[in-house]
Amino acid sequence: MSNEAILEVRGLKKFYDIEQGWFKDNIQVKAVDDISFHVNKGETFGIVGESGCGKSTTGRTILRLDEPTEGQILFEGSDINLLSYEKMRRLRRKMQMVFQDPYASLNPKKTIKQILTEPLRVHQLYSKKERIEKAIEILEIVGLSSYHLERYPHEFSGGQRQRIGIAKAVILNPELIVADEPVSALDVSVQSQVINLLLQLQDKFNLTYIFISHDLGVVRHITDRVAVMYLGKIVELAETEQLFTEPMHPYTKALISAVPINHPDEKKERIVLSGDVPSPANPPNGCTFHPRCASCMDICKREKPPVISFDDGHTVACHLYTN
Amino acid sequence: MVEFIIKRTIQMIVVIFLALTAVFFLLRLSGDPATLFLPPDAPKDQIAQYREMLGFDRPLYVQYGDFLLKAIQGDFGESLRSHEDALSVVLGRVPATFQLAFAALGLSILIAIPIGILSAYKRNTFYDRIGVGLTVLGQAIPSFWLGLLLIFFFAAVFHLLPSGGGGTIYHMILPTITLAAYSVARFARFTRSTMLDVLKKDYIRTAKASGVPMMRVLFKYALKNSLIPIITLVALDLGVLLGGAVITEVVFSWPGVGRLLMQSLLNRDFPIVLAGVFFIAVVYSIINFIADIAYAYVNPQIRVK
Amino acid sequence: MMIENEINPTVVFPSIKKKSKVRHFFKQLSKSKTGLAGFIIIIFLLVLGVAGSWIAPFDPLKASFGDKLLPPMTKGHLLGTDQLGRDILSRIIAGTKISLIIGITTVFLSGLIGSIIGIISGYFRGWIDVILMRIVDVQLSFPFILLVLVVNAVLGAGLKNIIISLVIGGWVMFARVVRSEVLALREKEFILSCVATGVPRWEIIVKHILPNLFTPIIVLSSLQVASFIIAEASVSFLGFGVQPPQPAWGNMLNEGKDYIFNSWWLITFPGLAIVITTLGVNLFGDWLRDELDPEMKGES
Amino acid sequence: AGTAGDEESKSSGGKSSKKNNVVIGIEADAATLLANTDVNYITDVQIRNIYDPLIKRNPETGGFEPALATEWKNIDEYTWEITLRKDVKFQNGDPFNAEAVKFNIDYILDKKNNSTYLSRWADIKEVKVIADDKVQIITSKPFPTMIARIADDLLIMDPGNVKKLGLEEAAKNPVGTGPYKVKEWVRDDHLTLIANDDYWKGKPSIKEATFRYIPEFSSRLSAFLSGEIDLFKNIPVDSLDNVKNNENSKVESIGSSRVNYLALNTLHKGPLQNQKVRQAINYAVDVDELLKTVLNGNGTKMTGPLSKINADYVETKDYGYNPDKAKELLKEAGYDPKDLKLTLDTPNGRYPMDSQVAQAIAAQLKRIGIDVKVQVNEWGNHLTKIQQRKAGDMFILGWGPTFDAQSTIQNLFMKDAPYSGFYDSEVEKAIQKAIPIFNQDKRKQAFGEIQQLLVDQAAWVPLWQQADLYAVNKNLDFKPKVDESMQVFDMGWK
Amino acid sequence: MNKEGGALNNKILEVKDLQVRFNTSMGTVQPVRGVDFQVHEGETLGIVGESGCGKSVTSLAVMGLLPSPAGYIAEGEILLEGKRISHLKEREMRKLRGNDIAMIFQEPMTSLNPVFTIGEQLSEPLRQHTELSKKEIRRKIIEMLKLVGIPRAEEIIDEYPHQLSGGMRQRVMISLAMLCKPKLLIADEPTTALDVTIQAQILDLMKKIKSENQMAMLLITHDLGVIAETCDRVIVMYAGEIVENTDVRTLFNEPKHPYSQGLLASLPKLNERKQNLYSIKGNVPRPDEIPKGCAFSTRCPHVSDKCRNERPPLLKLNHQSCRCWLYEGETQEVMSHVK
Ligand SMILES: Nc1ncnc2c1ncn2[C@@H]1O[C@H](COP(=O)(O)OP(=O)(O)OP(=O)(O)O)[C@@H](O)[C@H]1O
Ligand SMILES: Nc1ncnc2c1ncn2[C@@H]1O[C@H](COP(=O)(O)OP(=O)(O)OP(=O)(O)O)[C@@H](O)[C@H]1O
Ligand SMILES: [Mg+2]
Ligand SMILES: [Mg+2]
Repeated sequence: MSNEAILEVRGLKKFYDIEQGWFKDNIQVKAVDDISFHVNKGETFGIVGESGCGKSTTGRTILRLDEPTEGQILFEGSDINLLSYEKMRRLRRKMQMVFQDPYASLNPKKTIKQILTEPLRVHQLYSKKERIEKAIEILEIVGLSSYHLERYPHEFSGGQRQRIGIAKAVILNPELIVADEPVSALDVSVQSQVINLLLQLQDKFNLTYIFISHDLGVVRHITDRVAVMYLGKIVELAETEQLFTEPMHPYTKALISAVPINHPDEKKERIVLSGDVPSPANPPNGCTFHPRCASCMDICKREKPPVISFDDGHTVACHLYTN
Repeated sequence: MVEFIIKRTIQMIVVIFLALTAVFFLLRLSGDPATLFLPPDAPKDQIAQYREMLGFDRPLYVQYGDFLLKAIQGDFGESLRSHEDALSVVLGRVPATFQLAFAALGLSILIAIPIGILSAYKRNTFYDRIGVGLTVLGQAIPSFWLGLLLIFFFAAVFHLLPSGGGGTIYHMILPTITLAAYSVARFARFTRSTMLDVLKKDYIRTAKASGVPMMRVLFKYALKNSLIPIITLVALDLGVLLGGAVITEVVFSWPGVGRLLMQSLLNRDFPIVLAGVFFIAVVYSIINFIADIAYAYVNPQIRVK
Repeated sequence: MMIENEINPTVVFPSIKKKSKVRHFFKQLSKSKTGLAGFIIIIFLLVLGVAGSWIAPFDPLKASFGDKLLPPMTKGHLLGTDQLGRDILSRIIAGTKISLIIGITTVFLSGLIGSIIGIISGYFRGWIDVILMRIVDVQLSFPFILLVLVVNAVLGAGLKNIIISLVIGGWVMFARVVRSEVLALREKEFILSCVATGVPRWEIIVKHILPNLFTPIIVLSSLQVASFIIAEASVSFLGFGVQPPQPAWGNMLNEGKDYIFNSWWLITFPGLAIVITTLGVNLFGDWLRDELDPEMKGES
Repeated sequence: AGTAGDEESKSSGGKSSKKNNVVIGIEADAATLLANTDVNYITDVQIRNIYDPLIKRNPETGGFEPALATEWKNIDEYTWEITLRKDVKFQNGDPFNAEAVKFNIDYILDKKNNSTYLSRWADIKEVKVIADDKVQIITSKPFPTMIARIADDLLIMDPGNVKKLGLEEAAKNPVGTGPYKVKEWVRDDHLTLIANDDYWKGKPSIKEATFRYIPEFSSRLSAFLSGEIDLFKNIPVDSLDNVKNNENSKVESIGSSRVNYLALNTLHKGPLQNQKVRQAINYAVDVDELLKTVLNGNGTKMTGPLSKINADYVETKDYGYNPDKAKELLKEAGYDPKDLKLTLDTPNGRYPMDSQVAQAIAAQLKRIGIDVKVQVNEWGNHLTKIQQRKAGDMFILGWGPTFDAQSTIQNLFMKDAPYSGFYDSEVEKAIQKAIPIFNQDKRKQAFGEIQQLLVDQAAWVPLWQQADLYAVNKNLDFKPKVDESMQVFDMGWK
Repeated sequence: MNKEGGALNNKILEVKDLQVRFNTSMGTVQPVRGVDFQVHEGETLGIVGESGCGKSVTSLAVMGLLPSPAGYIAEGEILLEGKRISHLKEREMRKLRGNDIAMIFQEPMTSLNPVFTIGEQLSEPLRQHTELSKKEIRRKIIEMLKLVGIPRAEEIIDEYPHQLSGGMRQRVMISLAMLCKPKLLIADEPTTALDVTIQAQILDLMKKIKSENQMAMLLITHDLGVIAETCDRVIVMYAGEIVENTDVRTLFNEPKHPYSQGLLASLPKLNERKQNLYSIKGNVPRPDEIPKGCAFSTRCPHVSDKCRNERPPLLKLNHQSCRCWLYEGETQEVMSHVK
């Protein structure tokens, strides 16, 4: 792991206009609202947060599967938003994605061979025969075999499909992989298989991951640094162990404390947040977390908190730490 | 709401405008009505004169512009045949058409929805098979044939009912049945399939888990959900009944808009055709508009607060 | 390095081999009485359509005035003769061919046009979508049968023109269905995954979207055939459409309707032919829909 | 129960008032109730009950008889003088006079009124009111058929009413001098007329007459059989038995003045431009057989361009049926019948059994080897095709009513006229010569020669004078007329 | 009260050798293959297991809500307070539902009818099972909504489900289940669809309500954390069978069945960070490919020939019962035999 940033995100915003049908005005959802972070080469960068806080949107805009509303995304130093469709297409070799839903992310009409060789073909890598060899190689790496080449996705279980999805992302030998909740849809026992696979691949190919999840247990296990998102904003970012042992933001604290215990005898001091996550279409003023925050102050209701950085790279956006 | 009405009105205007434009050019392509309205022995110069009088000698775009300008004021010209105002001729047939359409619609709703609901509830039973069988058959029978058969039995063989024309309520019976038959089949099938859908939903299970009796689940909880798509279908069909009942109107000599349009097409009576198209497009749009509102009414998710 | 092979090959789900697809089709079909009935009717009609001229007992066009309006089962005329003494059975058989030609070509053409438009609209969105969908709106603001009638009246009657007018009236359905399918597909993760892989746009459309459209298009086509056949019959019945002496079921009914009082067979049998055909096609189409695309609900 | 009630109310309500009303079934609505506007049988047959003509036709012979006019004569080749009845009043009390006649002719001539009669009347220069009961019609050319025009076209409407209401209103509320007034006109449904008790010929015996619009034949028949209507015209020949066998009805028939023919198109290139081919087809078509098998005998065979009831009719040669001769002629003309492929355009339902006749003709020509493709057209298209001279090698058309030679021959065989499909410059010359002839005998002779010429040329295949078949309630006294009119005034209940 | 079961501390629910079958187009499947358990008064019984192992089907069978006519109880019986309810007429069963047994479903988003107000839906159990007037019903509903922590209950009662968040809806579902104070509450993955912070709220609420009402609860989940937090006893299901049945501490301290062991071991918490997690190889078999012997034999690290060929019985051990040949020797008693 080096400290060289492979990806840098600056002031990224993504707003969606949502039509509300004939009867209502359109509303604007601030799915991602001004976030900045960087990812170092070879590390696993985690993004956690509750449903709808903008994790997937972040992941998708980083790969320009969605055009950002504002902000820069620097991949290896150059802003990918400025690239033409074709240039971007070629750059995609280096940045890949693993999707959440193993059932929806593979084309049901294609065989595994077609699915796995396609990335190589469209980037004009290798000859036809070599591509198939490569596909077999990668299949074996993810724990399947050439025996599966001619099969269709529906003939596989969820865990196997997720392996194929991962294989498809890895076959191009990319530098960055955005994994959007790659294990959330999987059963407990299969989850651990896939996590192991991701860890092993990272080792083998020196991959950089952006790992999106809402499962804090998994995030704690495999990430190096974690960003906690709340309503489209990053409220806290730190090295994983530090975040879990010394969370600073009240939301992070609550989030960590909400995780169920591991053993019936474990006693846990629980911060139960009141209320639900507000809608990103209509976020509260000031600090967006203030309506649910136990240590809410007057200023929190009025002013957006600044991002405070500490020496060890720990950053937090909270008025509690302004002094 | 106001905004909604404005938006819809604009959309309606656009649709009507495009429809009229398309039909205008189509009709002009179809040839010259002058020859049909003059006696066969009319000499050429009189034909030319007639065309000039009707303005058919002008370039097409001029005719079109003129047509639009007048159409905006509700003036579709005079019927080439009767020299009456085209729009009023069309409007004169509207009551007959409405009468038939609403009778048929009412009849089909009354019959179809209970059939559909029970069919869905008792799916794959004997009852359901009969219901489905009848609806499948109903959709396969072309309305003109059904009309002919009804005439054959009720008018020709048994002399029970008049075979055509307007007037008494008895004249309405056969055309109403003919027109309703198809809608019954469609509605019943559609109700059944949406009902089957709805019955699979989690919230139906919730209702059952609360101990709600099945009939109440069906006719209260499930029906209201099914109504949302059904309303759309009913609106669509009402549009068809109002504008597209040509065949039934022709078979039963029913003096409605559909038959008028058909005759005018045959006669190349362009102003009437255009006025008729205008009327149908307007009615269609209004019905869809009403359907949208009804849709919102049963579907609280899009209702304005 | 090799990652431990945790997958037990025997656990892979049983696959349906390509070879057995046909067998699978028939196996599934044989489970549904109605689907099977529909399929048999269709095959029967196809045979009649193709081999009709050999099967037909008489020349469908040959008038024989001495034998006019013979009731069924006389002088070898199984279904009787019409006002010109032509054999009704033979005419119905000849009409099968016309109905099938019309049904199939119109579905093919409107399916083709509608699908192309639907794909363009759905995939590229933007102004082109707006324009195309407005056109669709306009068409839908007008009853289908009336539209076909108007177009046919304008173009003039005849086989070719009825096909054209049906296509003009019918592509909309396909465009709408295909567009909404494409809109849904566009958002599917596997399409996003193609974009993320860097697959060129046209290849996404051709290789990934198109194959996934086959099912809805086939299902819709099978259901549309019936409505096109009925529409053609209606238009022919009204005196447009296919013109006599070409025997189409609709114009047979049109010619026969004046004889309703004395020769019931003239209107009975062509009508039955239409009913059986639409019934068969609908039954099969319904089955196909349930089989291929349980999600696609609603009307036919 | 409801249906039985219907029957009852119909017939019981009917029984008491049967004597007073008659219901006539008719294919369509009148285009307008204005007179002199729409050249159309359907309109004419209805409004002739509201308006009177100046001169009418004898129901059987077609000869001229006085109506609102008492006398007519031509002063010179350019001037006609007509004397009018004096005692006649319009239904609203306005007096009928020479001004009214002038108004109606001027009405036709005024282009603003869109009268489709205009072309026939275009040669009129002026209408002069000489006295209250006398008008002179001055023409710009000799106009020998003036009386026929007046008898067949001109009906007199009240100028006062038209001026007061304006055209649009007057079209719905017409006022004439006729035996019936409009009670109610429901578009596309029915027209109810009520007796004009002050009618100049006397009180009509039937108090109310209704024209019910029933476009479908089968519906008309069904309405007739169930007693809803008392009278309708044009029973298809195959359904005659239905009417005959019904105990409450009878069939009345009359040879119409309408002629049906098979046109042989010489207007564009093709084998039919060859006279021998045309003659061969004349030999190959067996009109008697067609009449017998297709029309069940309902029609009168013709051999030349005019029917026997036509004033200027002369007997011409009958080609007869002779297939051998036909083949021979074809050979002479240099055609092998097997190679001949002709098209035949026909309307569908315009004339009795038209498309069936076409198909039967095709079958007959097939017997000598000619392959005929029958093209059935919707009426409007058929007419357009003929007018634009785009019809096939042959086409079927009817013409009528005709009572004089000129109105048929001039309109069919001159260069401008596409309706016969035949043009020959010699024939044209002959016609040009005959038209201005004023002397009736000379005229007849000239037109007689033309008829011979046309038959020799085999200008077309004359078919028949169609029979008009009426279904009539047994108790209704109704005699069909050659001019196809249905005068309720002349009807009565037994 | 009843002849056999009434002796011990009040069995509320007893399920005996339950087998459920579905007739599908692919033939008959049997997702539940002989399940026995009991729930006692005041106790929370957890059921864990992977997706598709038959947890929901079991609970639906108890509610009498198996999708008819495809799904049916092929064998076995279900007793509620000693009374046999597995073969009751629909009409009789209806009187129990929402009254004696109530259920909360996994998907709060779809379990409420979108076109009826919260009030309309909540009034159903009261209408069906009590004689209360409209006013009283409304009052009771508002009371209950407040109890489950819904703010603005007076307004919410007239709102539609889509106006509420997921957490709120799940609270509404809970109040719906609690309205008639059921003797047994079945909760099928009540928090799976919710976020952690909301899950914490809901679990808190359920614990509170249960302790206040002294009812029995059957909690279905695949999250061992939720089990640890809320349950008294646990059954572990695998491929339509119970493989282990024990109290919650024993399961976490001393799981016996290799599958239970594997599940616990694969939790990230118990593994070294950034190192491979323990994992059970392979996948859950589908109902139509369950091996002939032990259902877990295809994935079991201790598999022997016997496992592959003979289906193990449920063995009663010291602290638990377990379906595994490994403990054949230690067995005290065979709980159920293989049929
Ligand atoms: N294509 C879109 N159009 C409109 N709104 C969208 C779109 N995609 C996401 N959103 C909205 O943006 C917000 C953030 O969505 P996003 O999918 O990024 O959340 P998430 O954190 O990934 O949630 P989850 O954990 O449920 O996957 C949500 O409110 C969502 O409704
Ligand atoms: N209606 C049905 N028809 C056929 N099979 C069904 C039906 N419902 C459930 N099954 C099958 O029964 C088995 C058990 O399903 P069940 O829903 O009980 O699983 P579960 O343990 O609740 O899983 P999850 O954790 O995913 O909710 C599954 O294999 C499923 O495919
Ligand atoms: Mg997401
Ligand atoms: Mg479940």
